[in-house]
Amino acid sequence: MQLEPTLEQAEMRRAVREFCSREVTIERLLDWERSGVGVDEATSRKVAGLGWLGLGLPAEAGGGGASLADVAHLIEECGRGLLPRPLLARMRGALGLAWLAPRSPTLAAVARGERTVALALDERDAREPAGWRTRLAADGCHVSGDKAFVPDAEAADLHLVAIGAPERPRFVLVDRRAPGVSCAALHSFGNEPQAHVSYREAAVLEVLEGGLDFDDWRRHQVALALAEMIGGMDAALAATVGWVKEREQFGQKIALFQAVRHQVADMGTRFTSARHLAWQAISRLASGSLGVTDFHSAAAWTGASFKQICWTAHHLHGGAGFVVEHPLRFHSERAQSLCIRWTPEAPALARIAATLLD
Amino acid sequence: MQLEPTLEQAEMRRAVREFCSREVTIERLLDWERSGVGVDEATSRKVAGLGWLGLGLPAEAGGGGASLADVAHLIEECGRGLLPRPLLARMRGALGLAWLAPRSPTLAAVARGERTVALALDERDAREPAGWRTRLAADGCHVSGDKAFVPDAEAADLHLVAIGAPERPRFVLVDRRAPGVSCAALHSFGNEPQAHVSYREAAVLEVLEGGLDFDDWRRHQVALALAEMIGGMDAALAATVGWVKEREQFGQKIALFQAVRHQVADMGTRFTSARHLAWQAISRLASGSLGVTDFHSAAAWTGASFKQICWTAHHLHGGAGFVVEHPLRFHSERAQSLCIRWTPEAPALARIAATLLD
Amino acid sequence: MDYGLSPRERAWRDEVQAFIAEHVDERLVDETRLRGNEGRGAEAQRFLGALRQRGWDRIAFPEEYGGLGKTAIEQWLFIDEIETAGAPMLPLTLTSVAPTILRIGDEAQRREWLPRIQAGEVDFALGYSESEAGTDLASLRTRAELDGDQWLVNGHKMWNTMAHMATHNWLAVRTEPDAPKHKGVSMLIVPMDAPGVSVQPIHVWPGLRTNAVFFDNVRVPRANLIGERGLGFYYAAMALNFERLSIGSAGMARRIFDALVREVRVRVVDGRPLRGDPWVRDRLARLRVELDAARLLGLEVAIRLDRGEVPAAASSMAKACVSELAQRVADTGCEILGLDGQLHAEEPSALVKGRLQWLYRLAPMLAFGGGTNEVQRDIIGFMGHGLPRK
Amino acid sequence: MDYGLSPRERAWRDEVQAFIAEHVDERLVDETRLRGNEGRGAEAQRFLGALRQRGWDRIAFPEEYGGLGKTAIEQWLFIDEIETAGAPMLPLTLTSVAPTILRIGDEAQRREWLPRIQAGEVDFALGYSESEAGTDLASLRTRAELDGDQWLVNGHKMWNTMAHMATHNWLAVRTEPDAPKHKGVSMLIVPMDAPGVSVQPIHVWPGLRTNAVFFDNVRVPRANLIGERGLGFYYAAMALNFERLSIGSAGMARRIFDALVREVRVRVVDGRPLRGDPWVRDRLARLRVELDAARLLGLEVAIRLDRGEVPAAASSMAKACVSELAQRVADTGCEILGLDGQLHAEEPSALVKGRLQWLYRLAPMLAFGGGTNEVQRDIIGFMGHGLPRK
Repeated sequence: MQLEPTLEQAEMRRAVREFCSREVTIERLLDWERSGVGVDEATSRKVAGLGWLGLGLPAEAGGGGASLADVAHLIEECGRGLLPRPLLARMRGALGLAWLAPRSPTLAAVARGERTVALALDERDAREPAGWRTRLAADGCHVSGDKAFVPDAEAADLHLVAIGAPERPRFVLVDRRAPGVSCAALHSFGNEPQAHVSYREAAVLEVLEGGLDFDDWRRHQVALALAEMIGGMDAALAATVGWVKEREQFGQKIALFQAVRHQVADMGTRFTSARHLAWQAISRLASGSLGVTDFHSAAAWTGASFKQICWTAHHLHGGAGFVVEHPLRFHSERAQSLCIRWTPEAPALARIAATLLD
Repeated sequence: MQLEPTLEQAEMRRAVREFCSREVTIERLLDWERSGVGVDEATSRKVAGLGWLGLGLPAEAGGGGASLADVAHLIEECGRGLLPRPLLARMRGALGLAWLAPRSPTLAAVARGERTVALALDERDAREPAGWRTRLAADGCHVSGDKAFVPDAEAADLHLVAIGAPERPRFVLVDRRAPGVSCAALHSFGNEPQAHVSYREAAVLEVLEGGLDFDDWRRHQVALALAEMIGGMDAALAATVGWVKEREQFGQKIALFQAVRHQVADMGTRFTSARHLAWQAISRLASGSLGVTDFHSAAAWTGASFKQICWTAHHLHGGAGFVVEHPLRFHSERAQSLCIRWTPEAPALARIAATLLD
Repeated sequence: MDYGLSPRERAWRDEVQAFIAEHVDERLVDETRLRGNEGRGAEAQRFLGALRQRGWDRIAFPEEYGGLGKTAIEQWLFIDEIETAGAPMLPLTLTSVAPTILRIGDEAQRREWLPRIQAGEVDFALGYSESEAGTDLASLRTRAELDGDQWLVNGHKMWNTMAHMATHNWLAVRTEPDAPKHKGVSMLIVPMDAPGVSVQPIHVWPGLRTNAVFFDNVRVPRANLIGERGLGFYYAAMALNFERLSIGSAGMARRIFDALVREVRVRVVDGRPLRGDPWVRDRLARLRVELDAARLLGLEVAIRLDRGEVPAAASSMAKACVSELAQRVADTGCEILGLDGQLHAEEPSALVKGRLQWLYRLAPMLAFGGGTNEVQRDIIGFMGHGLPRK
Repeated sequence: MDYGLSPRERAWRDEVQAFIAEHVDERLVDETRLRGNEGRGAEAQRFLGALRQRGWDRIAFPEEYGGLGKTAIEQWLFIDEIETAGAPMLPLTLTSVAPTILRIGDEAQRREWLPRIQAGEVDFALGYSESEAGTDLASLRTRAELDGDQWLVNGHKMWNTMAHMATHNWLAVRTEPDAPKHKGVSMLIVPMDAPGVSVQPIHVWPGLRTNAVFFDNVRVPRANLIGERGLGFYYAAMALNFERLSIGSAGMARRIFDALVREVRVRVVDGRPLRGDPWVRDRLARLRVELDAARLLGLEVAIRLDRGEVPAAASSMAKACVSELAQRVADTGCEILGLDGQLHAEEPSALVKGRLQWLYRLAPMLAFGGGTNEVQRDIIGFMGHGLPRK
């Protein structure tokens, strides 16, 4: 086992951490929240300029050629530093495109940060491919259907749209500004700009082929969520440890109350186990050596742990962590919204049960 | 609402409590355990002489004519005082007979304490009536089949045997000493004498009729279990409160450690809610006014609370409560075995879900 | 023992239900929800007026001062019905401050404040917490000094909810700087329009507004100190006692849970009814069990009040249990609703009117506010089980 | 980061697995189970002999004293495989006492004890706890006074497991009565056959035997005091350090869980396969997640050992987590097996060989023994997160 980041990974982490502490201030988070678009242009350009959006894209397309593990290190730090969610959505979009179609001609523009991709997968009442009603026209060049809760849908240049099919799903790329594409913005939890998107005979730019199959592709996306969650819970835990050492009540630091100390201890235990379980899943996914329940255990445990840690963090912060000007609530909202989208407990447990019992 | 016991009920409780503290000592519990029969003859006779076995039997049959609530008060105190389990099994058996066949000619002898009844319901792989394979012969006078985990099977005079049927189950009374009845004693958890019983063309003494239908009958039996559990958890809680006030570690009473205090607080909260939920179910069952989920909520919560309280009690007692000479373990074993037999969580939750959703 | 209602209790509950059927409609429930259960909107005022007409605004008053002579169990039934209906609760002015003034005020003070409270002319914000005095109330620093016939008030209060709408503040102030911490506090009524009072909004996560209120040489008449000097810490506890029946009510969590269940009954995901999902069935059933159990902790409070006890341990049990259960309802509910679980109440298509995500954001406050659950558990240990303090 | 095994680790694990395939059979596993993991039966002695032949009894020794030079991660893999197979663990004499003597003993002491330990002639019971000194070890009262060239030992030890079979006791005694509590303790080796030593059995709930051991004017040579006088409290902590990899192992809980899963796969109740029950499926899946998570806390201990740290917080995490998880496995397992869940191991028809009810009785001891979980959580707070102590 080799359980330390490489020098390059550590350097990347340091750079992201430094960037976030400088650029992602609470004042800006509040501004971005008020604006409804989640991030400003200047910050978007800076991040694109750093090459982070293209880090995991193939070198042939001008990307960084980094491994899944490298990207996970980047994303863990973005989660810790509360990098605006649209930027994380763009990283997912870029990688999502590369993993489905590693030789897509569009990748070069994406790697250069000139074009961004939003993932349009879910439909209002269907989360599984078999239920998707979005369809390709008989000509193979136009797409029609309705996608729901598409992150960064309005700002992205391109939509990666999932096509339902009885056998296996297919994916196409559509220009967000093409005729027939319309977005209805949502006021959603987590202050992530999302929209319901309607495609009416919208022109297909590209049919995506040659990459991972959908199940594997989704596991790769979940791996990114795991990394983001680990970063977020580390931040919530660290903030809480700092706070209980300083805050006084009844004439003493509240860390001296055993009940407070033990809650911190349990946060620490959950964080430690979740971090290993998540990274074990990420590293085994990357090396193609996933055990039978590794991935689903990691999904169920990491998501639940992030929410639990945020809950305890809020509890121990009391009123001081509850005002809108405190970053903690951003972590808590991301915890729930990442869980809902990428690591819901029910299917993970169902898969584990099937592995054990069927 | 009238939430205090009546004077008669309070008097009965006091009498049971006093009896148990005098007669059910830890030395005797250990003796009874070693003997394998669970109780000695003299104690059995005393309890029969006090009329407790016939308390809830109809007055016409010479019983005490007490209500379900009265009996539940008695049983709660028996649970608190660790009255030997065979005696509790005999109370259940007597009531079980009376509830199924309130005009049974056998009740008079049972009310006088001359004959005892064991409940032979479950089969090794079948807990529901539809699965029972025990059958009545065509003559209607002989029974054949195998019953499993029958409490007090060897010592009881009579077995109340459940007959499987596609529509509704039936029940007959069999003499334990009749030809064709044979018991295989079990070494089981909870140190309750139980046996697998085989009936081979065993003569039927009586076909039981005229009482509750099986579902209602079972709810009455569960109500007794709820009362027994409340008594047991009250005892475990009280012992723990006493212990943490006296035990010293690190130069102070362990009750002064906030983590200890909070565990006691949580035991108290669970006990309080379980006591109300259990007694609400008992009193509403008795008055025929059960709400849709009252009973199943009470079953699920009371059982889980008893186990949880015992677990915490053991934890806070440490080694001192872990030696075989400490009564706590008897409560813990009864908690699990009562849960397994009368209040398993899965069917209770399934019934609640069906009520809510179907 | 009988958990069924007595004829008198049944008649009372029927009366309350009939009242609710007449006076609670969707506009009121929507207003109450959108204002975060504030109960100060136009619909709420109309509802409160109807309550007043019946005299039910005095439900928590002692009988000798015009109270209804209801038992605590009857009051608990009232609260349970109001909460279940989603109507606003009676304001704390009526359920907490007024009964306290009735008990500790002198005749002149009662004559001064009670009629105006009952007429709805006077409405209090409760000014206890400060930055450094949260759960540790005895550490409060806002001070009042006697200057002739007036109290001179200086300092600030935090989490002073409703201060921007109230006419007066029911203020815990330090009047005896040399006394031991918890013996130097008094209760003072400060008009919000007095010169030197300023209100700063504080916005918190669930979208609610509370306030920081600053007192800069604020002068109030000597007679505005209610009860005895230096006993304010105990008076605050007394005022809290009158809130105990509602603080630990599982009603709101239950109402949101019931709405979630209604949604699950009809919702179809991936072509399958959501109610058929074993995970959903199991989680909802477990929450229902916990809600049934938590509700009866409120009954325990009522039982003890009717016995004439101070139900400190029982109400701490209810408060800690219900607040933590609310979080589980919210968390499980969000996950059951899936991506829809993210939608804010403002979103017209939000399932269950966005209540689950709102409760997810609100629940932490229920657990740390009003005395953290750690302190509640200490109280249960000390008061409920006689554990030693030292 | 790579959670896969390196070639060296893989070779080692393969070697261990091959060894287990050769030397672990059902008789050994049954004996180990029936003796409560004691590992002192005839089969266990045979197994230990095979380990000795490979030199694996020295796996925890420092390399300069004949240790195998295995990393902590490799030792963790070894423990994981042994536990998963259900074979007895190496005795504490070899994994805890011997490495301590190697570090703190002088040359003569090492020459005196090590060869005899390795030959299996000397086997220790660990004498730390007393009635009034459980988790609070520093309060121990058993005292040793120097009388000429001998130590005179008086007092008693509780929970002195194995004392009735061991040749010697590894005893924490108070040698400096005037020093501060935790600076007055030393480590003394006391032969169990010394005059004045008497052993009383203590039987505990899960059917295990432990002992109270009394010391009445017991005389042992001066040289039996190992290390420096007054540092015994730290030596006991050091000995504990060598146990850390096994204390928090989730192996036993996992093994019992796996056996439960195998039973559930084939069992039919009421005509339906038990594995089709949604409740059973959900609960088993959740336990598996928790077991997967808990196992990696053991890896955290190994990582820190390999970095040269004292993994106090990490091993406290593993200990607290695994002990509480064992209870959930046992409780859920009993309930899943239903009425069969009650049967003792002695009952031939007991499902899963009665392991679930045994674990139900054992689990509380895992949580309060070896330092209560409250102390473990304090340690996590102090050592893991730098929280203040005063």
